[in-house]
Amino acid sequence: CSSTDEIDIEPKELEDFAPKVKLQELWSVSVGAGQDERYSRFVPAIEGDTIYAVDVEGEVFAFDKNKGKEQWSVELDQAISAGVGLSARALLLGSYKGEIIALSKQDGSELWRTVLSSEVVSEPTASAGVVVATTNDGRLYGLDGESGEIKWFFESVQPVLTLRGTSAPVVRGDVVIAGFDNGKVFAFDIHTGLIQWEQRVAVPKGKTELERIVDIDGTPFLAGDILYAVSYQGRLMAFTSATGRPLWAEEASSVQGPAADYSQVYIAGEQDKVQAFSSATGVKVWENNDLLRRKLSPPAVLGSYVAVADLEGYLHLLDKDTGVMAARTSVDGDGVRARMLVENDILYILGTGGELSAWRLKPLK
Amino acid sequence: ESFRVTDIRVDGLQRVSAGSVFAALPVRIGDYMDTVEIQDASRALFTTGYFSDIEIGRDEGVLVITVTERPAISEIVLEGNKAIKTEDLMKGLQDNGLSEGQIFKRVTLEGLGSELQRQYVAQGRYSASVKTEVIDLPRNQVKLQITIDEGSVASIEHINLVGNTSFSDEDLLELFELRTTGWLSWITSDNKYAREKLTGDIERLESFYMDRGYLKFTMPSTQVSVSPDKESVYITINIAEGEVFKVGKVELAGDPVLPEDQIRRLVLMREGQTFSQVLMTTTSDYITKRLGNEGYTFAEVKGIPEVNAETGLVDITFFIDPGKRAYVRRVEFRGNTKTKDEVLRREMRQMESASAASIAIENSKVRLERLGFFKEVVVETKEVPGTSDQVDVEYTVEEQPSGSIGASVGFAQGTGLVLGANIQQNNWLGTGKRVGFSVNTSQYQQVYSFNYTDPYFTVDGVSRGFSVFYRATDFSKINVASYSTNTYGANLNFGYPISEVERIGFGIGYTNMLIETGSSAVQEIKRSPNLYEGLAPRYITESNLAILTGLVDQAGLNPGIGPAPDLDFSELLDSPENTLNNPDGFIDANGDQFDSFPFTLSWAKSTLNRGQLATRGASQNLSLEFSVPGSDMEFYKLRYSGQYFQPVYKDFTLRFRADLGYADAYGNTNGLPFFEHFYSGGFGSVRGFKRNTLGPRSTPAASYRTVTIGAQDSNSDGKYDTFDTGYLLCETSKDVIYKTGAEVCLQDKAVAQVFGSDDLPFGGNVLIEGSIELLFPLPFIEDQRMLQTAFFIDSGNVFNTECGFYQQNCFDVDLSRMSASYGIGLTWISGFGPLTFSLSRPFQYNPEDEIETFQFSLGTAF
Amino acid sequence: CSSTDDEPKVSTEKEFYDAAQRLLNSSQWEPAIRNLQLLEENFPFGAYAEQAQLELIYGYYKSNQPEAAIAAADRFIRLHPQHRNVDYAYYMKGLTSYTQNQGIFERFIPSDLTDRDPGAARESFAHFAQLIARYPDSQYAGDARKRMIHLRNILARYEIHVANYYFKRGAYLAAANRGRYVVENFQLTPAVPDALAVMAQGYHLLEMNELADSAVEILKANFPDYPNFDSDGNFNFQYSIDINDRSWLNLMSFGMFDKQELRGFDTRAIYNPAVATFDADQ
Amino acid sequence: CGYFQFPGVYRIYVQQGNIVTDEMVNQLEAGMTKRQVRFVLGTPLIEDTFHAERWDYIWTLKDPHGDTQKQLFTVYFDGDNLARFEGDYKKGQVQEGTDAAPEVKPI
Repeated sequence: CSSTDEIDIEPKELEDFAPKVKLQELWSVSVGAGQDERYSRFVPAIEGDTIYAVDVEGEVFAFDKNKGKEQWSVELDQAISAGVGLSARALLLGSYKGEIIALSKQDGSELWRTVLSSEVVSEPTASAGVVVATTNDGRLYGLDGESGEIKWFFESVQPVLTLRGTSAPVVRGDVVIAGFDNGKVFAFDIHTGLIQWEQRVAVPKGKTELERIVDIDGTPFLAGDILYAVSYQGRLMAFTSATGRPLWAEEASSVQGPAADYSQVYIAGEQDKVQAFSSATGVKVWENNDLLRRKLSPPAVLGSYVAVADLEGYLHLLDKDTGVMAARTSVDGDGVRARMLVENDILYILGTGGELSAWRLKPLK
Repeated sequence: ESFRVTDIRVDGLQRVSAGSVFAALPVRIGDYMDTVEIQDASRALFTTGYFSDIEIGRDEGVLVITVTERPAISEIVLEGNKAIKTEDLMKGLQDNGLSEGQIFKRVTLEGLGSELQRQYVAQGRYSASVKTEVIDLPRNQVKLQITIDEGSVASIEHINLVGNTSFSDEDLLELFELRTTGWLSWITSDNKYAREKLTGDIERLESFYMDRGYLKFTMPSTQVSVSPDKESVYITINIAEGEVFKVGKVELAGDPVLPEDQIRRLVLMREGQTFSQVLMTTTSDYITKRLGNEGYTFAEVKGIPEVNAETGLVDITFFIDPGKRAYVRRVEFRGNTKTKDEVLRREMRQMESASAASIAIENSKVRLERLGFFKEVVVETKEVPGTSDQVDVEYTVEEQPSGSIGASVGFAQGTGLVLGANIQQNNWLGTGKRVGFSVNTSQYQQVYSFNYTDPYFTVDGVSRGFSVFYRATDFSKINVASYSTNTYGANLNFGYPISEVERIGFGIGYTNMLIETGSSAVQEIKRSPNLYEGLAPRYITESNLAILTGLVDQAGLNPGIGPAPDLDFSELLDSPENTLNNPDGFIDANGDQFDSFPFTLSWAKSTLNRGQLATRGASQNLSLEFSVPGSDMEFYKLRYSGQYFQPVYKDFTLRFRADLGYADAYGNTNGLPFFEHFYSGGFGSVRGFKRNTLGPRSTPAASYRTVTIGAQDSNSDGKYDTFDTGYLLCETSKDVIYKTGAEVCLQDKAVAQVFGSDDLPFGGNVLIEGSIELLFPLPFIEDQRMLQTAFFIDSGNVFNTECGFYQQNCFDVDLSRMSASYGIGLTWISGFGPLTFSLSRPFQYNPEDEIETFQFSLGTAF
Repeated sequence: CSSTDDEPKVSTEKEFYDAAQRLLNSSQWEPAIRNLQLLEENFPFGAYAEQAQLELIYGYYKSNQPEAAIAAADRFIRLHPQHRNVDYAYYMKGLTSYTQNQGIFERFIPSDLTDRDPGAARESFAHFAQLIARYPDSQYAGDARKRMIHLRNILARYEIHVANYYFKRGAYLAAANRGRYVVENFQLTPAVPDALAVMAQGYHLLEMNELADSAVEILKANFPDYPNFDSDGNFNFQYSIDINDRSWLNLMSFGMFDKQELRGFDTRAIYNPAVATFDADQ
Repeated sequence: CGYFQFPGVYRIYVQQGNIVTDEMVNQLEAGMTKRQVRFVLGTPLIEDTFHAERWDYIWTLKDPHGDTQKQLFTVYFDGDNLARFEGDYKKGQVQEGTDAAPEVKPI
């Protein structure tokens, strides 16, 4: 590798543009101290009319989804590294000391707590009565939803150097799917942990351990029964979620998970280029270079736009078909790096500074 | 078709010599060549890597080889490298055959570029990039341009310990060399990730747990992850502590050679005690050392723990394998290019052709270091080839200047300009003998002295030395009472060891001393005031003097009226013999010429680890000097000085020093001679004060005040021109402080005028000094062995058991009167001898002490 | 071979070379070295290149940069293994390390160098040996051989000094073995007679008379004039270990000066007159 | 040596030579090869140049007052095999080193 071109490190400046749509803030509220330099990524969780959120100092909140009014909050005096996951009965949190904590949805009181082998850095989830979570040492755990007892765990072979963070598991019925730091995606039977199928998304290449990083740190995206997963310095791939048969694969690199709608898959790709690929053939449809090196959050599909937030806390909307900038507003001064939730056309964002806000599209006059 | 080679000609050679081409060619003159062999030949030449193009042709029988050489490298330019020094890079290049004047090979350059990249990544510089360019130059030469952008080293954002229940994160992270970014990180750069440091930290963590009984402690996995922008590193260490194990039975197995109880005494682990790995390994070391002392240098001792999970106990068996009894065949020395072999060999406690004793080998190393001739001593035992039980012991030394040598034109505080040559060499011509001679002329002193000591007069270390000296001193010049002494003398001394670390010594000498006192000699030396010779003692009171001066003035007012009448006020006089009854000075009592025969007895014990700039151990010496009865001066001086080093933390050491002295006269000498007084202040005693200025002051000289008590007008011009003088009598006494210019007036005693120079330090017969120093290594200095820096607190003073009535600053022994200062000092062993600086601030001192914040001196180590 | 007889390059290269010669002859080593380096860089394959490299070695040696001189010599040997005067490079490697430790100290103050560590001179032995092995008839072989002999004599005498000390210390077996080491490893050196005497004396003091007698016989056979033999030829064991006859200084100063030493074994005056301290510089 | 001795001068023990114990001697049998003898007795410190046919295992210890204990054990070879052996040797445990137990440092 005789020379790599001069890599310019500073995030690209934002240019102005003619907005095509307006973003209206329904409500915003502050969730404790937010996150810290330990690079955790907190995602809010929605069930019914309540939205739950947590901060790094262990303060758990439940707000009304429509008005943002606080219903209850509880103080766990310990550091929290991941949350909020939902199971049938409980809220699920992960801690830096490697614990999975289940809290009651009504008042946040603790139901059970289990110690795993390493810190939990992505939100646990659950299905069919089994709670699943990935830990920093490359393992996926299956716990009994009632008692929290460890039913099974799978251990992946870890490369010497990985990217910070792990992909959160994705569940569908009796199947749990997760991406690992070795660039592979595995699907397991959620009850027994037996591998249903496994696929390699990226092949490590290059001489130094840096060039050989192929983490899948973004949570894979399930659209219907198609699963999209993207790795760092590797590929974006689409599989059938049941059998894991690869449909197509495209060169791509992203540290965040993909998002998809019925026709296209969107990622915050290499150098934070926002890219769209056809979900049927994988051919790249468009690529937006306005937000280079702005450490983008995972994209989210909102109406006919793709939403993505950056390190300075700006929320950008790009036109789904053309990739052209459509709207921009400021959401959380400390930036946004976690996944954003979309539920019946309302976008819920939990920023790194702890700002939880809900947004809706409003057409220009 | 093949043909016979009659000659071989090589064309196009530039840098490469024909010899190396012929050496590479698989064909010789006289062989048969065909196309296949031609291919072999060209392939052989290609593999040399020297040539970019080879053609082999034929000119009848002559094999013609035309080559074009690969370009030679004329210059290599390296830019942008900071973390890896240019020399290391150049050396790396040289090792792979890429250096100026060499043949340039592109493949090695490529390989090297990625090798450099790999090195940077290994150092945690993840965003580094290496660019190599080859620029062609005329005359088939190339220039290599390597530009490096090192990027910044990833700094550690977070170290997370998972699974530590018995110890807090803080306690455990304290063991780590790697730290998250703290406010000191910009100097220590402890927040920079490096894999070796992490492995070191993990080992320390493991032994921390093993030392506290967590025998089943394991670390299932450790993750190092990096942020996408490659600037921060996150380290997660997952621990499974397991429970604490207690010691069960302790067994000895194998051949303990020594009786079991002797070995048992060295076992540090007791039943029921929490298991500790460090105690186990230390026990094995002690037993191995003990066997080493018995001659079994090849002994091996291993402690094997057997864990019993149910009982939570661990039984330990020490397997002792003494190996064969070892013998030392030869003891060899390397590096002593100036010091004689015997000087090192006589310090040896390990003999040749004798059984090896590890403690003897180690002691010999310490004895060599204690000589002070070597900066460093390294000992190595090598097995003698062909034998399984013989070793050679090799001591490698690095010599250092051991004394101060050379003419010293210098300036030192207190002594002014010092001219002259002085050589004090403790390793004279490498013979280990201490020789010193000095010719020193300075403002206050002319010194000619010669001293010679042979530390090994006998093979057991009986030392014999002698010295002769002549010294003329003018004390007034170095802030000591105004007199000067001219002494000469000689001294013979012997000393010998009474144990491995203790020596006693004794010496007999002769000194002749002559004291000259100036007119303004202080009262303690020569009594003053004295009545003038030849002046009859007549006194006048102050009031009568007032009347008399009035008459004299009046007479002088109108000169023209004829001769002024003679004034004679004898009836006003008062003639009692009235002088200040000042005590006798030393000279008055004892005269000024002394012959004495000082006899000295000394005891010294030193366990210091190094001859100069020691950092461990302690040293004390006690000496008694007394003049043999019958000498003119009969006095004794007892002197103790000791120092002790206590290592405190890493390479910080505390040094405690004490100096005590008591001296007094005996027999018919009634007071300790003033020239034998102790002095204090300045270097080597209490820094921050001028040299020798602490303690009692002398009383300046004084003389009686003479006034006119009669007047005559001899030439009858109406003005008095001859006067009679007498002494003034004091009527009401004033306070008595002997200060220059002051008047000392005691009721109905003659008034004395103080004229000697102000009160000068005079020393005393009791010396008490002590200091505490914190030795610390100077940052950024590699070679610490020649340099010692320290924060210090010095305190000390000189007292006098009998103070003169008028002496200032003179107290009997009273610790609240100690003067003290704190500051920082530095000693550097230079080629010319120890160079010392100190910056100090007194925080407790007596009114008369003279302060001096910056001091330096050449030749005396404090 | 027949391909390097091309005519001298344009004058500048010759000028460089001549300038360097002048500087070398007027012993201005630093400028000469710089000159030679420039010559080699600018005309790396001129006629003078190889000669310049040789003189560079000499320049470094004379300007007291031993490491640089040895490095330059190694480079020359690597580049031109079959050069006609590559033996000079081998010789210079030996000579440089031989004289490395002789600072001004040793030259002015005549001191006995045989009882100190010869320092770097030990390596010169290997370098000289390499020269003699590869080029036995090189013009430098003679001088190299002489220096090796001198070095061997110094090392042998060193052993005897140590033996003398061990007699003083009373470690007779150590002394005897030092003697044996010389007899077995340093044959033909002037120290051999002393070594035999040391063995005899050591065994005698260990009361192993059989071994002592055999050593005396061999000594008498080879060195009958050894001082310890009295008029009728038997070895006086008392001779070397009693106090040497007291020098006048010692007598005058009632034993104060010139300490009374065991005479010890040192017959250099008899068996080693030829070797003056070898003048290191030609 | 010549002049008066200073009282109480500290002199060191001077030990020389190999230690031979009864244990070792009991393992010796005539006819053993030189290698076997060397294995049993250890390397002799006297292998005289002029007496290749004998090895001497001498042991001396000179105490500070100057009196010396001495033991000599000699083995004779006929070619490469042990012919005979004679001399005195130590009985039982041999202890001569100092018992300098280093001080114990608490953790």
